[in-house]
Amino acid sequence: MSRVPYHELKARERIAAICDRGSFNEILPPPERVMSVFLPELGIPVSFDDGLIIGRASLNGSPVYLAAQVGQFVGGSVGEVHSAKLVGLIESAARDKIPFVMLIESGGVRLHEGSSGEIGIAESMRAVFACRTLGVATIAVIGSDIGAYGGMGIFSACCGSRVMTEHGRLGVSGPIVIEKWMGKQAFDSSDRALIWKTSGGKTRYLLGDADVLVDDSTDAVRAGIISLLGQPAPVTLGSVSADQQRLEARLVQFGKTTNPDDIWTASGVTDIAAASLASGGEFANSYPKKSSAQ
Amino acid sequence: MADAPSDTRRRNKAARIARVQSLANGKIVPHEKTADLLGQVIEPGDILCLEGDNQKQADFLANQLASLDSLRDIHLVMSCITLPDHVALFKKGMVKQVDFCYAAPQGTAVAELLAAGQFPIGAIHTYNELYARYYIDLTPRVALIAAVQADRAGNLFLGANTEETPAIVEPTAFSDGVVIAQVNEIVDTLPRVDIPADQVDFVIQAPYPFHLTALFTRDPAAITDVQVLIAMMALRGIYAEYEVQSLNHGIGFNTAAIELLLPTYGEELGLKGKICKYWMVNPLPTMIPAIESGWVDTVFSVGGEVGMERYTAARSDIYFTGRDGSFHSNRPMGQLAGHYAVDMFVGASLQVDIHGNSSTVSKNRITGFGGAPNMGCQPAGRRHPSKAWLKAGREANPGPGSIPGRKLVVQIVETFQAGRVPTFVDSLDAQDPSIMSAMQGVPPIMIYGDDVTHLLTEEGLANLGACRTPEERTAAIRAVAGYTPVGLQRSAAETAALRARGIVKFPEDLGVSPAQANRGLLAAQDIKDLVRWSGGLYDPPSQFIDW
Amino acid sequence: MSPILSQFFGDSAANLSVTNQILTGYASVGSTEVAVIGTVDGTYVNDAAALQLAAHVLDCVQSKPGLPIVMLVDSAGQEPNRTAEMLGLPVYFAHLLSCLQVARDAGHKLIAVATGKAIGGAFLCYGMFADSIYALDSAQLGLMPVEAMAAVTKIPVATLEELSKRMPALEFGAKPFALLGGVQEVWPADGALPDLLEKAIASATTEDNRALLGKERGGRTLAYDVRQRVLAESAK
Amino acid sequence: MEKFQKSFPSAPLAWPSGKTWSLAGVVGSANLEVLMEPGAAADSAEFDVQTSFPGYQDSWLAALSDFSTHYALGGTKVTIHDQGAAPVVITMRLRQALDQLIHP
Repeated sequence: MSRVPYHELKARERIAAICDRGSFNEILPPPERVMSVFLPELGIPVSFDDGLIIGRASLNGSPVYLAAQVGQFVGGSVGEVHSAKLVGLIESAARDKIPFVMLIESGGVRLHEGSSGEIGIAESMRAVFACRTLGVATIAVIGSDIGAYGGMGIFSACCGSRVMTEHGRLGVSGPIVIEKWMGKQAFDSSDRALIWKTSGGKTRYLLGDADVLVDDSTDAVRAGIISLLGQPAPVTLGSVSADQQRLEARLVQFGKTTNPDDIWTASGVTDIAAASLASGGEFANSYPKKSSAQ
Repeated sequence: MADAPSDTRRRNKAARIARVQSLANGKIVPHEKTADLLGQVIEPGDILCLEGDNQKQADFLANQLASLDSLRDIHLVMSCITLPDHVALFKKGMVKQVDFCYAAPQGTAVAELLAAGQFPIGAIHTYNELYARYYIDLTPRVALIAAVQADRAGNLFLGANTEETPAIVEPTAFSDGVVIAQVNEIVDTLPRVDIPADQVDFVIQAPYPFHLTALFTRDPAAITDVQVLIAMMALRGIYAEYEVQSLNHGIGFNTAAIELLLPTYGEELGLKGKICKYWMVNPLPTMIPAIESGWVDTVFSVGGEVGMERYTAARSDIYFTGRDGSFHSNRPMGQLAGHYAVDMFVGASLQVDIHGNSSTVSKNRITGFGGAPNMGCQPAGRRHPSKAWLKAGREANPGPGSIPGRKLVVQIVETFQAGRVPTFVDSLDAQDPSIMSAMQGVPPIMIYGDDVTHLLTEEGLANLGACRTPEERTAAIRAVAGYTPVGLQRSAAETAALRARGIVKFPEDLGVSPAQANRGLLAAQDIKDLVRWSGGLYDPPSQFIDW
Repeated sequence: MSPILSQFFGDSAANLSVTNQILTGYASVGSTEVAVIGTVDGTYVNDAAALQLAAHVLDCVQSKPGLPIVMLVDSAGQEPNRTAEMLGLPVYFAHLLSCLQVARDAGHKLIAVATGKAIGGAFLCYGMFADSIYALDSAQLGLMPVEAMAAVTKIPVATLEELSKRMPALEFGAKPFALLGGVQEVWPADGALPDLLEKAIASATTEDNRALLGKERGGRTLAYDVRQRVLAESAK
Repeated sequence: MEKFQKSFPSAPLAWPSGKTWSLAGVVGSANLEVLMEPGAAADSAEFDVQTSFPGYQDSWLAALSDFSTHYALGGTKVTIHDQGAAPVVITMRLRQALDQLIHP
């Protein structure tokens, strides 16, 4: 009997499956009713947690501050309350020197709350970098249906490390936006195979944007997070100088192609069909992480 | 005696061929000359058959036909009005009468044509009804068809999607009609010959491959917990109860859920080898786990399915395949098999009324009938017995003069459609008067309440076949219609009485607990799991790939 | 050279270079030497732009320790592009932010001024990361104009416009953005910009006070309190 | 947005000690969230519903009434945020939230 994959679970189910059994202690739980004031004005139902569940938990006995977005609720989008809960949690992590882990499932800023969500994401980025400077691990988990896009795509990349599954996608502009901008000939947003090749976990892993690529299961995601808890990834002049070279080289090598297979081939993937079908864990075993792909 | 029938049709065909011989090299016509060819071969008053069902389309020929301006007075016969080019034929005023089966993809456009007086309907048919009339009073003078390959002599290879091509070609070719085929490519040697050159007059290599819809692919990821619940109830309450050996499934998510529960829940119930051995169904990707687990003996299909070519070829024990090793289908024979040779039809619909009639119409769209009524009805001509057929027959109408058996005709619906639209209604969607008159008094009913033996919803299972009166049937329908307005009118006492007689069963009566109903029970969670089950032989279309 | 640059940097604006609407260089604000990065003419930012800006930040950190970094923002957003997404656009933007964090950690003050368009990802990927953020009164700040928001959310323009009278988050522009705490101050475009900028540099601190400002100004009433509640709960 | 409140008689539910709430479901298309908290009257279940699909109050009340009859839910306040869930989903979520209280 097969088990329900990570990407299909709801945020609360993910939390329950990933944390040490019964260890999650929710901050501002549903009865507190900390909810959006914008949505009712627009005739949109509110949610008790405003689409972000936050709390303290333990993973393999180590304490973490954990946040999980609810993708079903307005696309996991980030509004005023949602971002304020997030900033508070990241600042708690900085204060207590406890790793911050976030299960991302968001298309970015909640349009219905306008600029307040945008500022909230900017505040979250400040808070995340403050953690990194302090040597506190910040880990983004990207494996949901919606993925991490818009401001939350950038936020995810600001975290010290990323766990991805083959189902996760990381980007700024989503497929429909790109199709609208570039035309259907240039990018067909109904071609899911192309979308996943472009922004999916495997391509991100080969390029070094995902630190760990794991199976689409809560056990594998949990193990992936645990493997990164001890890696705070502070930003230093040395680290960003190396990144500058790496990202310049990437742009030179692949900036003229539109075909993700070029990246796969250059990374040593010979049987693209088989690699496409492989699970995240199988893929990572076949193509172990070098220091960085490029 | 001058008016006595002789061979006028044959001489007329010779004249048509002579008119266009200069366009062709043997039977091969360059695609640039297609419009010219059609314009000269087709004559006013012709019965013209254009191939196009719910999957395969002679779309290049349709496009070229629609580009003609002077063509008039055509009697169009075709199974599905699917493409904008089909609609264009009417807009241009070419058609004096149309006889067809199904128009859902263009349902709104067709209703508009009708309102504008541009859609002269002869009748709306089921598939086999229309194919049968090709041999009686709707025999085509010209048929425009699609094939995968032709050789230089004009033999055709139809690939996995034989579909309705033979049903069109045979009556046309054997009545001195003209058969024109678009093909994806012309080759020296065909893998196998499906249509002999003898029955083909012209072959055109189209500039693009014919259109094929992946109609039967259902992504397991979109199956809901509620559909799993319904599938569990179906397996216990119908499949196991009647020990159904041979069956047909529709294309909905409910039946996909059943297919995916066979290797898991079905196995747990010990049903393997006892049910679901013989299928009349297209090569559904969601059947791969059941096939790989040894549940299925044979599958015969009315058409192919995009991406299932390698899998079906590699499982020739299960599927019908040609000498070349590749998949073979046949729509009329499949429909006939679905009518006479299977014990159960399982379908779904958008609306069910209080008499159990179901329909896929929605307001102001012309949808038509297609194939479901050929299979979702009682085959009164059936004589061979089976356990399931006899059991359903005993429940239905024991008495002198009655048919001893009954096919299980099962309708599975959720009580509400998306957007909280109730499935159950007092009467089927009132049609626009122009549509009603175009139907010539035939109600737009896909499956008649009289034919339905079982109605299954997430609320419960109603054995309509065992109801004794129309009133009882309505009460049984209300009992499983949940919180729809139709359901809210039920009487608790009536429901209790029906439940006591086993005519209405709720999940707990069937030993199914809604708390257990979970997607985790499915043998495959998504398309990728299906590919894995197939050992990499299934090649899903790219719109279904999310990895 | 764009007049806005001369307005801020006087003659020293000549030392700045603008390549593909991406601004980099060193200049003076009054008596204060600064590094400058930015965008002009409402251009779209992409991966190459992020690298170009990041390179200059790194140059400043390495060759001019402690020099304030001024970021001018005039960009309509990020360009939706298939290749850029494939290459990992969020990672390019985050890299620019990482470089700014390294600068901040090394004692460089970071001051942003929205001079023109400051929209979406283009504002997020550097300007909104500053210690202190300012905007000219003529600047167009916000998530997106009301018409665009209406198109995406399917909420009528009239409804959004009506609501934006009470909810500045839905309004587009420098003033409403300031009410949310998103900018410290709105400057008159024809004001004494060098003076204002020099004072802003002098007074900048690394504390992120935007939520508190938003509460005090009444434009973003919940964010600060919710954050404080989380901090209080987590401390228990 | 349509809002309504209604209480139905229901056998008392013994709230597990230490448990102050339970939640099931999410607010999303054709879905809803259900929050159960201790209520005022031990022999009735109080429902507070807000839904973005107006016009189905009869069907809602019938489903909530049936649930209150079939299950012991007395002494519970149930708050629901709905985005067009079908009744079967309503019942399913109520049962999931209740399960967390019965089998904590």
